[in-house]
Amino acid sequence: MTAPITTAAVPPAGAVFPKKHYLNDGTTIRSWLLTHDHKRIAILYLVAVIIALFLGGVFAMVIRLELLTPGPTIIEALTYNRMFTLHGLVMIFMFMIPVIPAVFGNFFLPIMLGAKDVAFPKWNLTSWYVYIFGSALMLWGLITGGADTGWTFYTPYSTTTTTNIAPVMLGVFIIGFSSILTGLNFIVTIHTLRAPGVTWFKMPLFIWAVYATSIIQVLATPVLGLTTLLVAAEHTFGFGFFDPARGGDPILFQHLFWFYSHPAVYIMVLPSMGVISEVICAVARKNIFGYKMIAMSSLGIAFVGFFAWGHHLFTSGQSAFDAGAFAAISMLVGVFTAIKVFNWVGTLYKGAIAFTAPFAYVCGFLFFLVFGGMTGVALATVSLDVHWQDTYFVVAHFHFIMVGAVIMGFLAALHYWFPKMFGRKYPENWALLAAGLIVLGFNATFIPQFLLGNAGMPRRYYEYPERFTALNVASTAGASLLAFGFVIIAIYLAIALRYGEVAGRNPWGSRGYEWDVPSPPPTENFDKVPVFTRGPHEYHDIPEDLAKVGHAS
Amino acid sequence: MASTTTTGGHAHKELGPGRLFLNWAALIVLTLTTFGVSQIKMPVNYHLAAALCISVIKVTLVVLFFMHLWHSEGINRIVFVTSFVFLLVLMFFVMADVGTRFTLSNSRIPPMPRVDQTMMPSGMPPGMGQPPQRRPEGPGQHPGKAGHP
Amino acid sequence: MNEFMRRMLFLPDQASTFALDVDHLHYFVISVTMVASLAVGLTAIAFFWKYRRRRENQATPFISPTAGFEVLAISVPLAFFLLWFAMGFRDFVKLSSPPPDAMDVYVMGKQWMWKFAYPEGPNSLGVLHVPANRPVRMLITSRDVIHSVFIPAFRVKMDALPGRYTEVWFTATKTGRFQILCTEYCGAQHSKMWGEVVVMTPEAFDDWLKEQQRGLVTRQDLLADETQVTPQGSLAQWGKQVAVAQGCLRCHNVDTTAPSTGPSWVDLYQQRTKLTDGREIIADEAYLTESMMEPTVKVVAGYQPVMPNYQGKLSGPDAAAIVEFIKSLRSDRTVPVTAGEEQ
Amino acid sequence: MQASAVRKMTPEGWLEPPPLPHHYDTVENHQNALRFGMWLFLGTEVLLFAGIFVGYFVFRTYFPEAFEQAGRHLSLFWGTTNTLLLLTSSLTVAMAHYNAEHGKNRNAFWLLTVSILMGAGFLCVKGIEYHDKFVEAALPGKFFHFTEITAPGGPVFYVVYFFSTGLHALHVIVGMSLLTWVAVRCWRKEFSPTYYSPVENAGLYWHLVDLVWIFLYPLLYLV
Repeated sequence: MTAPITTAAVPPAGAVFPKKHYLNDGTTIRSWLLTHDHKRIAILYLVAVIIALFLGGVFAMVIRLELLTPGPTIIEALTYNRMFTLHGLVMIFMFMIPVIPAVFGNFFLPIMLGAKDVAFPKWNLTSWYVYIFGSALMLWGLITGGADTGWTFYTPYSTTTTTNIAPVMLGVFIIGFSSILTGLNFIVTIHTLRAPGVTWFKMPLFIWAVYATSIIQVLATPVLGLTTLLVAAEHTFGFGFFDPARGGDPILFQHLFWFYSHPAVYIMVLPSMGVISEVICAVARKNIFGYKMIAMSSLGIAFVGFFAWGHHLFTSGQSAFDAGAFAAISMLVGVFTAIKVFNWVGTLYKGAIAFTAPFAYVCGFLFFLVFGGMTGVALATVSLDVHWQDTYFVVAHFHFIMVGAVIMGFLAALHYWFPKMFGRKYPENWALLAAGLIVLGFNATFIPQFLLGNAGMPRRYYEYPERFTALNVASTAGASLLAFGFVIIAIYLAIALRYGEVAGRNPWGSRGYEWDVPSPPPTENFDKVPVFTRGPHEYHDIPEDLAKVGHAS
Repeated sequence: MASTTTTGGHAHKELGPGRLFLNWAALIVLTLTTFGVSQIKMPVNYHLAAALCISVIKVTLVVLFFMHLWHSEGINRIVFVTSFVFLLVLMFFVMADVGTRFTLSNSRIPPMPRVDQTMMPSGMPPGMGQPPQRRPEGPGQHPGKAGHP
Repeated sequence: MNEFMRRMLFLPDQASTFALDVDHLHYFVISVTMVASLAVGLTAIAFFWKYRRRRENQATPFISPTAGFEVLAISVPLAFFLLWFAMGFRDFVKLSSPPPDAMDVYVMGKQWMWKFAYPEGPNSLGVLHVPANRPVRMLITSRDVIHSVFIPAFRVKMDALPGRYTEVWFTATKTGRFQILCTEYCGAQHSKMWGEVVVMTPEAFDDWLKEQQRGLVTRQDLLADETQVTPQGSLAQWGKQVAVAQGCLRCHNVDTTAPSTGPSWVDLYQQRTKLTDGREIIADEAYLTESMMEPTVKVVAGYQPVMPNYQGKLSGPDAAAIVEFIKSLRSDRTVPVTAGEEQ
Repeated sequence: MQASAVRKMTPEGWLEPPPLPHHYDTVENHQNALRFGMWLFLGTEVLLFAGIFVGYFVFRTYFPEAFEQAGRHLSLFWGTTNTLLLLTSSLTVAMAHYNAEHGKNRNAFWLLTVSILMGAGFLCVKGIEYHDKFVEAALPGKFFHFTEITAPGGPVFYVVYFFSTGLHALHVIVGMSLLTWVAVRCWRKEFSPTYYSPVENAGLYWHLVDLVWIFLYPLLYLV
């Protein structure tokens, strides 16, 4: 049953699966649901976000199928409107926001810091329950109330729609709490629980990225919380904070909404960048080029990202002064991203690169980030945005960043850390095939959408003029390829979980701190407080027989 | 009690009841001051500025002494100041927008276009979109009902 | 070159002065984007080939960037981005400051159509006539939710906000018909909220305007007459006006029994009607009024519950007038107030 | 929560602190982490109220007359009373923190009780004010039927008023629950120089409630 496995890294001859590890420390459902172990909570999150990804993916496919023809294809207009609302909300709040911080952050942040757990383990578990409760409420509201507002909830449409949106808004509010708890937990952990030797500038870059992300989560989410409450109250009681019919200001809603939702983009993409920094060092077996630049640019993006929200409002009646200020600041985000890209490419220079699935995703990530990021800069160029605002160009741009970059980061992390999390290897050949399919399918899906945007097709269109048909068909075809790639991954990972080759402690020959513990790690992570003497991304003085060191236990 | 702790010293133990009481007295005095100032006759913007200044002083006192930020770890100070900075950022850009928008995008009584009634935005707050003399009068002006003679 | 790039990028016609500025910047930005993506991609591939792993436990040299590289990595992108920002902002300021001699057109969006009106002249539904080579300022508003006027050929877009006006201007350079789309999601028929700009030569436009204004005078006279009719007739008459103003006729047919987004109003009164939940009711005054105030409670079978709630938007007399209007719509006799004419 | 019964009374007269969680190395580190976490949470609270303050200033710019008129209709007496109540309760909470930290659990208990009562007093006053507003129909949005505000924008003022004070009142209720929880633990003599973080953090939360009110009071009642 075992699929053929080829890893470019050291074959772990004689690696044995540890007898006692976090996965078998208690096998009852109760031991999972009441666990305070950050690794188990990470697995709980993993299960939840994979379900969310599946749901969101199905909704996306329904949307793409509907858009196969200019007229009605498989669903009605109202269903279509609900479908893109569902797709947006599920993907953003249930998948993108928690995916990397709450799964891989939870799992690896304490290990990478040499800590036994996050600062507040109970709150960590609470955040998962809050997330589940919020998600359930949101989904319930979306399905029974049939919210059709789009994930942006622009007023006064959202406050006057006949569909019931109050539970959806409350669900978003509650999920926000979970996000705040996670972020808060991480920040405190990073500040107080670093092991001896892990100084600020010896922290792995993934930690820096998660740190920057957590700051955004903590500072931005409450504003969204208040906004959702106001919209829910307004829809239910007719308050009129945002409804001009009662003296409110709809542009104020857009300001408050994007004050969260723009930085939220960085909540999604920054951890992905952190993953790439980790993976690229391990596969290229090379120190990261410009550690400080990458670390500081994470903080820079988090900071500057807060002052850029107004570039979503260029055509909404915002003043030209604000438009100019926001556009100029938005450019800085591009600069910080460019710094990262240069440093990643620089890392490959004189490295020893192994072509494995994680590296394939790194390549995909680099391409999508550069292209998606540059189109983002183009969009922030005010006069160009006037044409592109709310067209498929915007859709394609943010999918390049969110699907392109974030999903590449997620898949790279999943493949790179799969041996550590579950102690087994995935089949490399299948993984490379799936990676190829996904990168290809992704391009085929979204490049036509850039052109659709250029041609002037607005987003959230159920029907469209005939002249857009060809590009829409191309996009739908690409989407099916993409979906197929995901199905392959799901199958081989499910098999590898049980039948994969035993990975051993350090199958990649990585120098990251997390590879010092057995795979899968024991519940306590470390027997005694570890002391790290090397940096996390250093490969110039690796021991001659890294492989043996890697499998010492 | 005399039992100085084993925790190796948060200096904030220096803040004894006396200091706290003093701080409270200052807050009460400031509250009465802001109340008093509000009774003076002067332009409303001056009132706003005075009230905000006094509030900021009061908040500073509460934060520094009641909340022990004066003696706390630096990072807590950074956190709290940062949150206020972001509040101000939000405030600044939104107010800058409101202040510099196309005037008809937020002024209360835009001139009515010389076109027929159906071109009138129905969703106008009371008093908007109509010349002042036609503003609905009397009790319970119904917000959504503008636009019908 | 311009034509080549335009076709490669699937851009629509360039029919305004603004379009050319935008497109040139677009070409510049997109070319640099392509080159940069390609350069990064090719470098990565070259490195990947040159520095592929040769031994399993291969060590690598420790390399970190020089100060020069850091400066370059920051300043080159920054320079490009700021240049684009400057160019883009210059054009944007141009777009948001209409010349003082621009001709005004009032644009109003409502679910789900566009209305246009000239200060002195006619109104029209869905079709906007403008002269070529003359600056036109659109003063945009909305009756219900946010819409957005988008004329791809002009590279112009501006949101229509309820309760306030926004402005945008353009000078059309080509005569012809160009599509207007709504780009701010506004409900069930958002994707059908289309309109058209007809760009005419200035002379043709002036003629057209005069023609229309002549028609308007007669119509306004008629309107003035209508206020003089007997109270009995005026209630249905008034109901029609309210129905027009509230946009009811966008979804309800009043000249044919054919269904639209909502059921036709012709012969509706006292009709036996089946609801989505299977019940059968008679469309009497009570039902008609209820359907305005709580439209989603009793939905006629075969229709979607998309009608907005008019509670608080319609006064009692207005609602009663609409009911009178519906009562007057009978297919078996000539209706005095035929619909379709949206003032 | 798990003030377990197995903890012994020390000679100084307080319970032994609960065991240090396994992932912290020192008590001080644990305390710092808890305090830091609380401050971060307070930061989120500041930003939660940010939106409402921004709304206040935006709508004040649109409808200055309505905001002045409506502000004058609020009861200055009750507003000032409430301010004094909250400030004083902040003092007692700060004193309770001091006492708990020095192991004087009984003193802390009584101080906290007084604070909770003042919080309850605050809510009662708020209730009276709300009642008056309901009687006058000076209510938000579509419920607004208050005749004495003639300038446009009255309904919006009351949205801001009810939403900000409502959200604040909600925080008062949460704060009171937290104070009750630590008061009970004071009664059980759980706090000592090495273990007082719950009192400290509950106190910090209560002070934040105070902070918000310090801004709301002049903005709503005075100008």
